[in-house]
Amino acid sequence: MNVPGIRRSISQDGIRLLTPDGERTPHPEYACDPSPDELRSLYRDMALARRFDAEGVTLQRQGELGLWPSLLGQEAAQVGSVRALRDGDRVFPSYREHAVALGRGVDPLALLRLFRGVDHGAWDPDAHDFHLYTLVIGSQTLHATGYACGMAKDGADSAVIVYFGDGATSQGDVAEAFNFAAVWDAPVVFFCQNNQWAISEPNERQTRVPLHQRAQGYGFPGVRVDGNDVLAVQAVTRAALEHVRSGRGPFLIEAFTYRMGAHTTSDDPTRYRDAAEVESWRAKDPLLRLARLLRAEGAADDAFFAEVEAAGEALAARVREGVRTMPSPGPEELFDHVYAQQHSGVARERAEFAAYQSSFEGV
Amino acid sequence: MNVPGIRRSISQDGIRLLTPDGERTPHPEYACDPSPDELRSLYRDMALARRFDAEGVTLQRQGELGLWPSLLGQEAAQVGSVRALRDGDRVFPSYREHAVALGRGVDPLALLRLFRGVDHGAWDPDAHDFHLYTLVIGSQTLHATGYACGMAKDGADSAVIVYFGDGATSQGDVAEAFNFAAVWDAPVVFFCQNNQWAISEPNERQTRVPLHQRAQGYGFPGVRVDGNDVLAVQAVTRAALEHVRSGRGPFLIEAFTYRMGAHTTSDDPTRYRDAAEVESWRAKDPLLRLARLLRAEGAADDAFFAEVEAAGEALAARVREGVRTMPSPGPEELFDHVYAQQHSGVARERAEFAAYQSSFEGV
Amino acid sequence: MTATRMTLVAALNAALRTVLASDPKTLVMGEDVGRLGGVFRVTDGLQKDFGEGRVMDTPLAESGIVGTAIGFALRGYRPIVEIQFDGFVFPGYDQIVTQLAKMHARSRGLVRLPVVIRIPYGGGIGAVEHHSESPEALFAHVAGLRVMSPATPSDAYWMLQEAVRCDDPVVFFEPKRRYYEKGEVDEAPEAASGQLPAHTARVVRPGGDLTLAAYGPMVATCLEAARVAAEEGRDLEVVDLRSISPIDFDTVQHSVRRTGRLVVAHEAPVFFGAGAEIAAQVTEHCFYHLSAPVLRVGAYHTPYPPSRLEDEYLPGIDRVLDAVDRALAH
Amino acid sequence: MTATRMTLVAALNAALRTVLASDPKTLVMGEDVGRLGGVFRVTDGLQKDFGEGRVMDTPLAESGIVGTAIGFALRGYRPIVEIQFDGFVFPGYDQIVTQLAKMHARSRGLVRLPVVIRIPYGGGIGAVEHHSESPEALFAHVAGLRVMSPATPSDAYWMLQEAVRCDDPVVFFEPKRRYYEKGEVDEAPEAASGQLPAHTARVVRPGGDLTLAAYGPMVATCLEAARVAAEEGRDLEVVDLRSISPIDFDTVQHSVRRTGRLVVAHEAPVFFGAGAEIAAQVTEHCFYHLSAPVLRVGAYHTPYPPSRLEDEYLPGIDRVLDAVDRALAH
Ligand SMILES: Cc1ncc(C[n+]2csc(CCOP(=O)(O)OP(=O)(O)O)c2C)c(N)n1
Ligand SMILES: Cc1ncc(C[n+]2csc(CCOP(=O)(O)OP(=O)(O)O)c2C)c(N)n1
Ligand SMILES: [Mg+2]
Ligand SMILES: [Mg+2]
Repeated sequence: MNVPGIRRSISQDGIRLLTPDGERTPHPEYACDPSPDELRSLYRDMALARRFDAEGVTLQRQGELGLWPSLLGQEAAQVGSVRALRDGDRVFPSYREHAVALGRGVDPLALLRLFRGVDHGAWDPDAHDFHLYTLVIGSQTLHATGYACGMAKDGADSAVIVYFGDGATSQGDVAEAFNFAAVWDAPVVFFCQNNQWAISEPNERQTRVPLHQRAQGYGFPGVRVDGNDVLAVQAVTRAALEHVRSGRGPFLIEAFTYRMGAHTTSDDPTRYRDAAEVESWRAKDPLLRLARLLRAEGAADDAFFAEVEAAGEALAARVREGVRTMPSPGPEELFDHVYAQQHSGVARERAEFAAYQSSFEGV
Repeated sequence: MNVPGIRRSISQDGIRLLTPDGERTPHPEYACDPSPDELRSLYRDMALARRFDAEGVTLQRQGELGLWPSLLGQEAAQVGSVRALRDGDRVFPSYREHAVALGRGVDPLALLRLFRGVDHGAWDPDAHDFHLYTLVIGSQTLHATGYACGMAKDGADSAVIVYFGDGATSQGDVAEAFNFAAVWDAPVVFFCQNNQWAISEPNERQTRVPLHQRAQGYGFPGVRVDGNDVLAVQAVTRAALEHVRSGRGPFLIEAFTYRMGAHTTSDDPTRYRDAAEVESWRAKDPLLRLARLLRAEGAADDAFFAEVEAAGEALAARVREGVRTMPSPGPEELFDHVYAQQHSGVARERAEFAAYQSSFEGV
Repeated sequence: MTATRMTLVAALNAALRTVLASDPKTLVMGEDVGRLGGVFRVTDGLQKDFGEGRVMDTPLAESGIVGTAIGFALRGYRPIVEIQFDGFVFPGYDQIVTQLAKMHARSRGLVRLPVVIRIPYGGGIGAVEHHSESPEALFAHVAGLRVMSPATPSDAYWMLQEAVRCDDPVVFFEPKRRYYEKGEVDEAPEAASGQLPAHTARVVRPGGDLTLAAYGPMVATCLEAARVAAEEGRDLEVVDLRSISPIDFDTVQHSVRRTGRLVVAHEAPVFFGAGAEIAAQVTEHCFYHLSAPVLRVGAYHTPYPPSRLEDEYLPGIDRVLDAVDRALAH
Repeated sequence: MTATRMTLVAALNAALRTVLASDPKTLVMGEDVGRLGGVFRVTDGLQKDFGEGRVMDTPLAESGIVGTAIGFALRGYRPIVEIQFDGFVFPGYDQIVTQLAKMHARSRGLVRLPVVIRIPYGGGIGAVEHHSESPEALFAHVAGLRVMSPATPSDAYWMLQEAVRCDDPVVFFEPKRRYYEKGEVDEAPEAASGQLPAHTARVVRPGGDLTLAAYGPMVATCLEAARVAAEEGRDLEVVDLRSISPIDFDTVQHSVRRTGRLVVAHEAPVFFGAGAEIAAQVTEHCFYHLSAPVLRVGAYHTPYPPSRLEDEYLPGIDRVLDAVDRALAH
């Protein structure tokens, strides 16, 4: 047995349209040729997400949030994929998909409410076609599969994309989702952000083979894409969405990327991984890569980057302000939404609670 | 979506050393050349298992058993695989592995005690290297994986084989077992008896692709063998056991066979499958096939077959008698083995129960 | 009144038929629910009549069944899930407890998950391991779920329909050893208005000496015990709780305030079972009305035994009457 | 007496170190238990000292963790499994309930599964969803499991060792909001004989007016409540139950027969919680000693709320004292 033996045999890279140096590299199957405007917009989304994310970390450090799971390094995987969606497509996120949330128009403050402990992340999934964050690893993949089957049943020409991590692939739920989706030809794209770490456990603890290979065993296609190449991610996701929309069943994308920061603000990655590894990934930074392309192709100048930076600062200021003035929930809200219809047990406890609370009045 | 659309695209057959007509057909990779003695012994085991199984059905019909899951049709898959094991190898069965049980020396009456409701199948797993029957579909695959890792940790040159059905492959537990075993290089052979039905659900409801393909996604080999060809099953299982013993991690065997009878004696398969399908499989009968070979090669004559039949009748008579005289458990046994060490709650209830029982005395 | 006599299984089948016909968003999902009609035939004929798109055989994976049912519900469907036997709900327990139960509260009411999980439960049918359990307490403790169990064909018919129409997830426990017992069911749509809501307990036998509370398969046992007790001159009131979350304490306490004595009976083990909750709550609110402690009758703190022992394990009439005697001796 | 002051986390770590060193068959398994030392550092340094073969990072799959631990136990190992947070035990619940709990009875005693499942539980640390729950009732109801929870570093140290040595599966609930509180621990091997067995409750504060029973994180809360009550002239006895299955009713009832009043406090929701079982059982056996009904203090029948509401949700000193007042008012 080889319980702990680390095996670094998993092949790297994946489909790529942009080198780490920001040079275009054509691919025989996948193409993505956005206009300069679109390129700038992709960059802008990534930069704003990064700035927002950094503010999340800061706010946590300042005690305004209980926790923040940083997406640093995963901007291309998230922005590239969400930008491949059409209206009416539905997103099922895990808990680190802040850039996807922004891409779906979710109010950044809604995300902060969750991590401040004001609510559990109670945005309206229907308003944004963006489901709630799910913290129980992997369980949203089944919801996505059922939802996608429902879509197909409705005759909708839409698709579902569900996000999960490399660690999540070990959960039975994810395997069951793969299988249900395959057997039922569900129009769902399984989007695995392989950021190579599940808290302190590297990929080698989770899998013997590259994760995109998992799909083969269930009878549907799986590909690895360079998750730090926003163009490749967009191209592959678009193709995958077309595939699933056409009734040919699910598709698995493994976006090979890297978690540049800690797992969350509660984590200390220096305990389990080398600075050198992190450093080597800095050179593959998704924003830097696109910025190089923009500059090389003359699609953006200093003014553009300055404007994006300013927009980022404005966003950060807005959320900072929003968090600080965020009202806390009232205690009676404890009982408000346990059930949709009256439940006598909750009603009794609500009354007891009210009586108890009022016993302090005038004390 | 294609929720209910049946797709009969799954390829048939698998590795074969013996045609349905009982003719040898060599295979480039797998060979099995038993002596005439061994061939007869394989036949004998299959025939006894079949006779024993038929007696189980009869005893249920007569009200002596609560239930009986018949193995009819799966004799070659079971006898071929169990005969590939060495001493010290460990078996984790599901609930239909009566021929495997007999092959490991488990008292046939122990199996009947379970289905009579005398106990839950409480033979000694260590005495026979044959674990308890497991009724919660798929859960034994994880026990087998952990056990195999423990074996490897002990430095034992042994292997584990775990049996499960085609339906079981849909369970998250089985996927988790595949993955744990792959990541930990566990010396375990996953032996899927694909009898093509999970109660009323055909393979197409469970999987989009042939089941042996599942292993690829987890990074270990999987093959399909003709499950009605005892020689092929033995050869492939032997090779798989060697593979896992050598530290190369797990191996999946899909034994393609057919459940000739009802799911259990409670089931009525005429509600969901065609007589013609069953009929077509009768021609592939595993015993008939080996009998033809034995006759063709002059390895067995009428006397041999008569002797086997008589042995079968003797076995049937023995278990019939054994069942009818089987003592029922005493009610105080309810409390006997809930815990290995004293539990005051159980002790209190045992005392209350005794007092309650004694209140009837002399009434 | 156009009542017909039918089995509890037939009543459930009729209820499913009614909701499938009246609401195109309802779906029936589970293992073997299609052609086979379920191992107990509760879904018999439904796939034939409503099609494979409405009555769906699923892969053999309870977490997958519950998880995809949640997905269907998010899309506006009302899935009715069948778990084949009580003991096989546990692979789906995580999806039920962490997702199904909590989504409404998590979303502050924006997301509703009208999913019904049907579970044939309880023992007494001579089955093998995992086929005779009563795990209702493991669901009642979980906020966000409703838990109910009908005792008669009529309640099976109406309560299942109510469960399907309910906007909350409902775990619907079906008393499998009563599946083939018959009772009157008035299927007329007009009869709907005369039905007691599922969350309300029903006094099924009035009496003055002691209250017997039960649900599901034990209601018939308690009624029979009350009949026997009556022969000995004891007048027992029997309350069918019907709902285990919420529990209709008003009805129980109203009864106990009159009788002064309460025995709670269920098939599930007593330790941490529903009887504990009922005893605690009723004692708190009827302390000065109780002439005896609330006594509990149920299974022991042991796994469900092999079937040859189930008669000793399951609380039958004698054990109910023994508790009644002890309560009355106070 | 060579006691040292240490945190509850350090005590657990020391206990694991002791069993790993003394029994080569013990294994530590779980997510992030290796290099990271667990998210709470309970397994800090163990992999470094005992190797990757004894302290194993597992794939992220709780059913797989529990299921393979069962396999290791069948092979003669004694796995100590860490579940990262209370809310993540449910994917492993099926293996715990249908396999781990039942194998000993199923095999009529031939198979023993000495597996410990460690679960950091409870709230009060400002965490996000699923990280603050108290699901102990969902395990206590299941025959075949032992359920315990230490309240102090010393009990953490000794009870964990006892759990590892126990031949039954033990679900070991660790009060995570007390992880970094300190207490005296006497690690001397000779001190072992002076320890109370884990299944025995302990009177941690004697008193005559009312009994307060609690376990895990609520013991400190109850002691503090008793201190406050003492200032008002009320003499409360505090019992640390330590074990939730079995429950040491002898000790509780002995106390209640003296005080005549009992309040049970836990973080878990009251509905179907441990308080119900204790109230029912104690009332049955101390009916004529009780001057007031047994009162329960716990969480409400709602999912664990967002952290900004947890102070209102969790039973604190004030709510305990409120129940004490109500019990004494009878
Ligand atoms: C069922 C379950 N088990 C354990 C956890 C604790 N946990 C939270 S995140 C995490 C690692 C997830 O890794 P991965 O899937 O790779 O996602 P990433 O955090 O890298 O985005 C773990 C173990 C959980 N949330 N859910
Ligand atoms: C977890 C679980 N769910 C459901 C069942 C009910 N059940 C018993 S056997 C069976 C079908 C199993 O099919 P398969 O795995 O193909 O094995 P076979 O019976 O064909 O040998 C089902 C659904 C069960 N035993 N366990
Ligand atoms: Mg990751
Ligand atoms: Mg099968």
